[in-house]
Amino acid sequence: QTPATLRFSWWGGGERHETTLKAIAAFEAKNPGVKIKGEYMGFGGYQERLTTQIAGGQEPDIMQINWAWMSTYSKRGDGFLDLGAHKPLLSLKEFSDEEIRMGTIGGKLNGLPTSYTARLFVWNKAAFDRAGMKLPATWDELFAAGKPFQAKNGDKAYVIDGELYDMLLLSQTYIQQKHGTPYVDPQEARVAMSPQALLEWVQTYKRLVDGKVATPLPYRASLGGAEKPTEQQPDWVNGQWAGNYTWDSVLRLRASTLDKQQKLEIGDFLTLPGAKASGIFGRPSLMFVASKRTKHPEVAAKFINFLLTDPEAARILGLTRGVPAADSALKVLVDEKRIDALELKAWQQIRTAKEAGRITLPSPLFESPRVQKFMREVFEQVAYGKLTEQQAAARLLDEGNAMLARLK
Amino acid sequence: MAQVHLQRIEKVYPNGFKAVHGVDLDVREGEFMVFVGPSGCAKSTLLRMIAGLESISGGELRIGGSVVNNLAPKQRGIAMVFQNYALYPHMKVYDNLAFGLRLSGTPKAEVDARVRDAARLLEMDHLLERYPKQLSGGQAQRVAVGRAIVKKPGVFLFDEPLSNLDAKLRASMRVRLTELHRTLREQGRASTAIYVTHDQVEAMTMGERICVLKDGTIQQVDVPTALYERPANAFVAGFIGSPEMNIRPAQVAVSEQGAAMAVGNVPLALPAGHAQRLAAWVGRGLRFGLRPEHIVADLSAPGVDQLTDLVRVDGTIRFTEHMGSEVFIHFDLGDVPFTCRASAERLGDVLHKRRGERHRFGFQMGFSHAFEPEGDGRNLLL
Amino acid sequence: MAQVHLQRIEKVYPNGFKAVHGVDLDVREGEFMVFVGPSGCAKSTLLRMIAGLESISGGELRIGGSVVNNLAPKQRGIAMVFQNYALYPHMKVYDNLAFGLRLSGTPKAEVDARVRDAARLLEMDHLLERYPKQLSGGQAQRVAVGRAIVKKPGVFLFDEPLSNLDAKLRASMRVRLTELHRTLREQGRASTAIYVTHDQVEAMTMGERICVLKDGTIQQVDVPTALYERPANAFVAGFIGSPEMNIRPAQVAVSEQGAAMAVGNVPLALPAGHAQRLAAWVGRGLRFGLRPEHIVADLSAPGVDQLTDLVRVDGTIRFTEHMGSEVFIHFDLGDVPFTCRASAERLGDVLHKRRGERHRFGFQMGFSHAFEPEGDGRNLLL
Amino acid sequence: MNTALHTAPVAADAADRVASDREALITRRRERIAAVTRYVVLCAVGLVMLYPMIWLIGASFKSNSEIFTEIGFLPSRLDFTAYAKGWKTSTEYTFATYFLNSFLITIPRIIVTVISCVLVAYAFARFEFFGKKFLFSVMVGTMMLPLIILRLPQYLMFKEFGWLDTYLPMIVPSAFATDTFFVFMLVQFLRGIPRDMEEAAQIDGCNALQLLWHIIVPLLKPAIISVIVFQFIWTMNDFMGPLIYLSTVEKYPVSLALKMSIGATEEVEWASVLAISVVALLPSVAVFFAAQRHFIEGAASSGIKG
Amino acid sequence: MYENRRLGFLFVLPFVLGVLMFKLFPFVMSFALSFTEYDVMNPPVWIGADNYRQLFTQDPLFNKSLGVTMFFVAMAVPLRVGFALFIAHVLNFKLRGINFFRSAFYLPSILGGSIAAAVLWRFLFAQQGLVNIVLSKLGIEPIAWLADEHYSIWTVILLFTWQFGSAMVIFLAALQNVPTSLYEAAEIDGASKTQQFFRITVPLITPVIFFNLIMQMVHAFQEFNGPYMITEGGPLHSTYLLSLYIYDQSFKLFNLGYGAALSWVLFAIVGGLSAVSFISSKYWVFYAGEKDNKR
Ligand SMILES: Nc1ncnc2c1ncn2[C@@H]1O[C@H](COP(=O)(O)OP(=O)(O)OP(=O)(O)O)[C@@H](O)[C@H]1O
Ligand SMILES: Nc1ncnc2c1ncn2[C@@H]1O[C@H](COP(=O)(O)OP(=O)(O)OP(=O)(O)O)[C@@H](O)[C@H]1O
Ligand SMILES: [Mg+2]
Ligand SMILES: [Mg+2]
Repeated sequence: QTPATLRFSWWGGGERHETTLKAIAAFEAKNPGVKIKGEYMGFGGYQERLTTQIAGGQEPDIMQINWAWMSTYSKRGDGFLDLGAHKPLLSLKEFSDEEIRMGTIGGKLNGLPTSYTARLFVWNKAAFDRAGMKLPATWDELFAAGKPFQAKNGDKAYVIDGELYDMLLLSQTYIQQKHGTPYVDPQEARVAMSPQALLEWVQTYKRLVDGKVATPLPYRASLGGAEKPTEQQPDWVNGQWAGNYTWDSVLRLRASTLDKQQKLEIGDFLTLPGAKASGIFGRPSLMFVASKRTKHPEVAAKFINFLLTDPEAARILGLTRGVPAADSALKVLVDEKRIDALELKAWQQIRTAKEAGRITLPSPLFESPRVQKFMREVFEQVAYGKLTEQQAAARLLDEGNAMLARLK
Repeated sequence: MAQVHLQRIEKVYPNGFKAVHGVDLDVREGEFMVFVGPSGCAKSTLLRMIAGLESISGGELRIGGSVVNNLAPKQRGIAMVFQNYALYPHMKVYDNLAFGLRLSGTPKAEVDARVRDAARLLEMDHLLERYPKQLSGGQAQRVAVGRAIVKKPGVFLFDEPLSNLDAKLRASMRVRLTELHRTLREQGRASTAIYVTHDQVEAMTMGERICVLKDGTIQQVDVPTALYERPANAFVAGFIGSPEMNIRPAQVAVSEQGAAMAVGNVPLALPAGHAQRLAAWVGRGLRFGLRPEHIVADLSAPGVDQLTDLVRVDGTIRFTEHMGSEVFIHFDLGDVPFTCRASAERLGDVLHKRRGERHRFGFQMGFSHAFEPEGDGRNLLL
Repeated sequence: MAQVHLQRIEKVYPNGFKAVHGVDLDVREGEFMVFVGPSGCAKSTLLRMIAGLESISGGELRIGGSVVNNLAPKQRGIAMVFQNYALYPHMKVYDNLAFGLRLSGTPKAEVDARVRDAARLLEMDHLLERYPKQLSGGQAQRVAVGRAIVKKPGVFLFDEPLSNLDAKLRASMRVRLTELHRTLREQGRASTAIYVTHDQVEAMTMGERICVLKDGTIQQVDVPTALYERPANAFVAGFIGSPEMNIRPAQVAVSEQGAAMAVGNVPLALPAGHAQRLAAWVGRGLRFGLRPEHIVADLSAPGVDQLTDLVRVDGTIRFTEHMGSEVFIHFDLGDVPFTCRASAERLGDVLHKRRGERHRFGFQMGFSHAFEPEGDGRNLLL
Repeated sequence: MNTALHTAPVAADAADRVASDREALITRRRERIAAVTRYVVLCAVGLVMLYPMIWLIGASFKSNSEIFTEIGFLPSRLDFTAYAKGWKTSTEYTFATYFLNSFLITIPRIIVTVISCVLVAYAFARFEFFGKKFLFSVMVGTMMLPLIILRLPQYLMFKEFGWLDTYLPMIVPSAFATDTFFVFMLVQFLRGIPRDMEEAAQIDGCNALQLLWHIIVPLLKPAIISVIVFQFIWTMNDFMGPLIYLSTVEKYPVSLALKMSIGATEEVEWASVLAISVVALLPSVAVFFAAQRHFIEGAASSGIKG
Repeated sequence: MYENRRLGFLFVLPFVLGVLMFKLFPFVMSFALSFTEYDVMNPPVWIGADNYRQLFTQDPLFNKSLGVTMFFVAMAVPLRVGFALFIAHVLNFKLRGINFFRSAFYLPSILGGSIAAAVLWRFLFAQQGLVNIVLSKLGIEPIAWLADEHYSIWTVILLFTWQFGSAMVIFLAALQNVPTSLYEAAEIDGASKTQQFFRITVPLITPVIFFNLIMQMVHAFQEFNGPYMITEGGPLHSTYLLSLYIYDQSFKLFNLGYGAALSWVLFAIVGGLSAVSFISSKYWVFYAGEKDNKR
């Protein structure tokens, strides 16, 4: 009997590569006759390669993808292997229903998440201390924090940094709390926000910028590119910029460049009194999917299951793909204190909200490249003063609806 | 074995230009034949057709009896020396010589023997280990000849092999090549040679026979002295000889003194023989020709009195060129310019005359030529 | 105004090679001076130093009286004609001529006048609208000269301007350039000319004075006839004249018949005057020189009897070169090769002799030269 | 030139000399200024050109926060751990493997490129054949379509050939002279070489292939060296080709391995990345420096004559 | 031998095969794709000329991108070529350390599209970057190079210019072919060094200038790495070159049919411009060697 060889592709950095290779070895040790061939690389070019491979029917048996890509590669759920057909091999109980639902398209279980991630506020406590201010606890405090912060730290200092998408999500959170709907309807392919809500969405973004709370897009761009990550900004490194609205999975990255005087802390999730929704934006981050053409669907399912739920795998992989979504894996890490205080706090914040059912599933279309590109375009024009708030709101409504209709 | 026979050879270039117009020519075995003519007269084209570097558009080419029209160069038993030598710059002299032999699979020992033999013949044993760029012009030229010799070809082809050398070197290489050819012939090696040049001095001194070309047609083929003394037409007359033959428009006039050639309104009495042959041309324009050495500058020199058919006329001095042993005197007869060539030792008083002064010259009309006025100008006295 | 004065001029190239060794020379105003010498003797170097294209390592260069050692070329009032003409290929002939004038800001009308004037002088009005690549060699050469003329320079510099032309064209351009220079001088335009060549024919015919160079030193400066008749040393004697003077090792021997020059064991009786001046050299080796035209091939020709100091000796024929009006006869005296130059009309029976046969020649010993055996070989008879 | 002229000039001379000396001085000064200007320009531009290399080397010794906050290139400490770490990589293989892979792609590719391009250039430059002009325009034309769009069709094609995850897609097309830039270059160069040598060789008995091998190739050597250098550098730098066609990590070339440790959300040790970038540049720099003399001579004759 | 048509064809045969297989087939396929809607996951659907229609009538981003591309090409190509020529000219003098300078100037081209180049470039043009520091030393207000839509394209143009190495190498070669005697003649005619450069050098190397212009134009129209790494097309699409748009459409939005259509429009533009250049070259390119081509 020839060994069943499966290809497994992922992207990542050094640590992820090392741990994953070890995990593969562990799996192979447990499953004689199975060989897993790692095809790994940096993030640059990963998607092009994957796309080309899929177009040529040559994709690996097991793939790591972003959750947002699922809707593109598997519009109707038939793009990947239906893991649902191999349920006996999977420990699905380790995952929440919601997580399962998020991996399911058209009734078919396309993938399982490595972790669940959500946006939250992270603050540089030291910077606030230097300004003699306390961490914002309400939206009003946040909106008002800009000017005093600058008064203390100079006009290059900002309370919160983020690239355009971060800011747009931050503003959406506020609107969602106030009006109860996100931009894209989670169930249907249409714009969910009312015209008024849309207008306020844009206004909220402007308010953050005009109020010197958030780093303005042009300024950020001028520092070395609009999409340059926060941790690579000198002003973040030295604590001039004091906050970030970001995924819990990048906390470690954000902390990595800080100089010794700085200290990060997870803030309370800002919530309007009487909010109609939590506005927390959360979703699975990375997914493992299997090729529908794989010759060894069982092994693929088993391997995915191993990586996600096996305690040994969890021990090996650690946090290299975020805080594990599977309960058993998480338990191993918590027990072994592999999660640092900051990450743990973030995770608890998310966990609490999730368990309280306060995180609603975003529409997959919201993160589709087209919608992303469109929203960024509109908000960029707002940031550069090329569109008025009203015009922007109108575009978001009309063009947004048209685009969503086409996408479905 | 190695005679070269051209029969109605034609060449039309791909662009439609007809370079060679039906050339007939026999080059005999062992003969040194020179092709001469002005630039663009198709000397090289003809040579390259014989070599097989240029396709033959029409006619038949035979080398050593068999038709070679469609044979590759290497099958024709020829060797060629190029104007710029075309030595292989990346090979040593030795390898340059040996290259052709090696290609044909000659045994190593024989290659070596033949290369060293050729090197000895050309006195360049000491150059064998050099690269072409380390050679002087004359040395490179010898290597190029050596490369031809080692092949022991039936026919040597030379395309202006001396024209890149300086005057002094050219003269000595000329002598050397001539001697080489005779040596080879004496050693019994077949060595028909066809030599292209546009320099009539080379042609005259080297050629056993000379083929004068113009615009792709043969003007005359003959031994040098015949060409010089009995040119077929004005073109050949003008081309052969230096300084050039004085060829000037003239008219044959008959007066009571007899027939005369009127040049620039000056009548020059013709010898009887000439007058007779030109009878048909009386009153018509033609071209009069006289070589510079047949104009006497010093009429008082010994022996001048004995010259027959000497016509004495006055000319206006323009200037003189001193060549050491001889002097070229440029003067006008009426308003027609003439050149006289005189030995430096027999100049008389002409040397002291200045531009514009008059001087009496003697025209040896017995040596004069007459050519048709139009076209190439057939020689009317032949 | 435009005399050129070189005083202890030296040139050391950056690589340390000393090309010119302290040259002293005066070129007079309006004079046509020729630099001649073998390849590599620093003719070009010297000319380029005068032009300002090459820096002067030592000595003083004056043009028109003032020291110009460190002036840029354009400030020296010179014009230069290059060997390969160096026409600007992207400009029409007109613009080639006008380029320099325009650069110096000459008014348009004057530029035009001067260009057309030069074109007329060189008979090339019809070429003005052509590009250089549409010109023949001779035409390009004229344009190059034209470009020099329009500048109305004090000094013309020519670096082998004719060496890229074919023999025929070279001869006619030679005459043309000489005439041009005289015309300019007669028109009163300053036109000192320095002309570089390695062709002694050009040097002899064109130069009013000739400067013979060898290895960066001057061998002799004089008028052509003086150079020819009284060469300062064996080098000059060998360089000037074609075919080359026969210069052969010899010994002066004295017997009862008087003094004789022994060449290849054949004694050649010396005239009294020579013998006297060579008294100090009796029994010692030296070099004997005799020009080919001073060897008589046909001893039965008229006038030969009247020649003084004629020594008759037998030689072995090697081969003959026919030049039309004259013949070069190569023969051996003992085992020493000699060349004789004879008029084609006065050959006698030598023409019919074959390689290896004996023939009696006459050596005109009154014209013979004697040179020191070593080095350049000082002329011992001067 | 009489005696008066000889005696008088002494005074005039001096005046002349002063005047001409002044001019000479100006000329010489101008020359010196020109030389200095040239060097200043060269050094200034050279600095701009070299800055990245200097910065890169400097940065490879810095910590992450230093890299992103300091523009200067002087690192605060000098230790080579970044190099050691970068060399070891976070994969199963060290950079030695990746360099070897790069050479396994580059060297065969260079060989087949040279062979095929020389053959084709020879044909274009010397032979007459049907459709020559048309084929030449096709050649120039193929350089103009954006390569991005050819990627997918080419991928599908190589899939059919079964060449995926091998070096063949990067090597085999070059064997068919598809690197038209080089063909173009060689054609230009060949046009500048006189044909006499080839004619002499024909008379010496060469056939077309012998001619190519014994005469053309040696004469084309400088141009061929430049093809080698260009192809070396470009192949070493090529990222997209290996990315699409190779999936096995063990087969990755340097260009791909360089980006290996740059994920999207993880912490990156920039010093190691930069350190290894520096190392990765070395072969190209060395090859260029070693060959540049021939290289420039080679391109020399490829220039104008077209 | 060279008149042997079959032999010549035999030598180009590999090329013909190669082109057919490796170039022409993908060409044709991409052309066919441009008439379809194709999202990789599902088979292509034939939609006729819809892609082209949409592109020309309903796609403002295409217009914007085309404009940006044209500006980029119009600026970057002359700059790169001009700069390469200038440096080659300076390097053509006999100087000490010439080899070093040659290699130094080629270095950026070796760097190619590597991360290092991107990181560095962002650094140079950042608000407090080296460029602005130098500018402020010169008393010029710092410019938000990467953020200002009017300046951002210049960062990309300058990057393109900076990597002028291969054009320089080709120029160096050409310059060495200009006969020195022409410079000497010009010097005697009284031309200054500058005049010599513009009136002798430049006209004589027009064939190579032309060659470089065409090659660099082809390159510039396909320039991708620079804007992709430095500005990602922004801000406000001010550096959104067509190649970026094609990339986004094809590999980000999975609109391969549309991407192919865009590519073919780009191909048509480059081809058209090249053709125009070839025709215009008759009037300004000077081929000195034409007469000698016999030999
Ligand atoms: N490949 C060619 N295509 C078209 N015409 C040509 C070709 N080669 C030569 N010619 C023309 O054929 C004629 C003869 O050329 P050829 O080279 O044989 O002259 P030539 O007598 O050798 O001249 P030269 O003394 O200058 O070498 C010339 O008019 C020339 O222009
Ligand atoms: N740039 C240079 N550097 C070093 N040596 C040189 C340089 N130019 C010329 N020479 C040497 O100087 C000597 C004189 O050269 P020059 O060119 O003046 O000779 P020439 O008399 O003009 O020769 P030709 O008749 O071949 O033109 C030669 O030996 C030559 O090798
Ligand atoms: Mg010829
Ligand atoms: Mg010279």
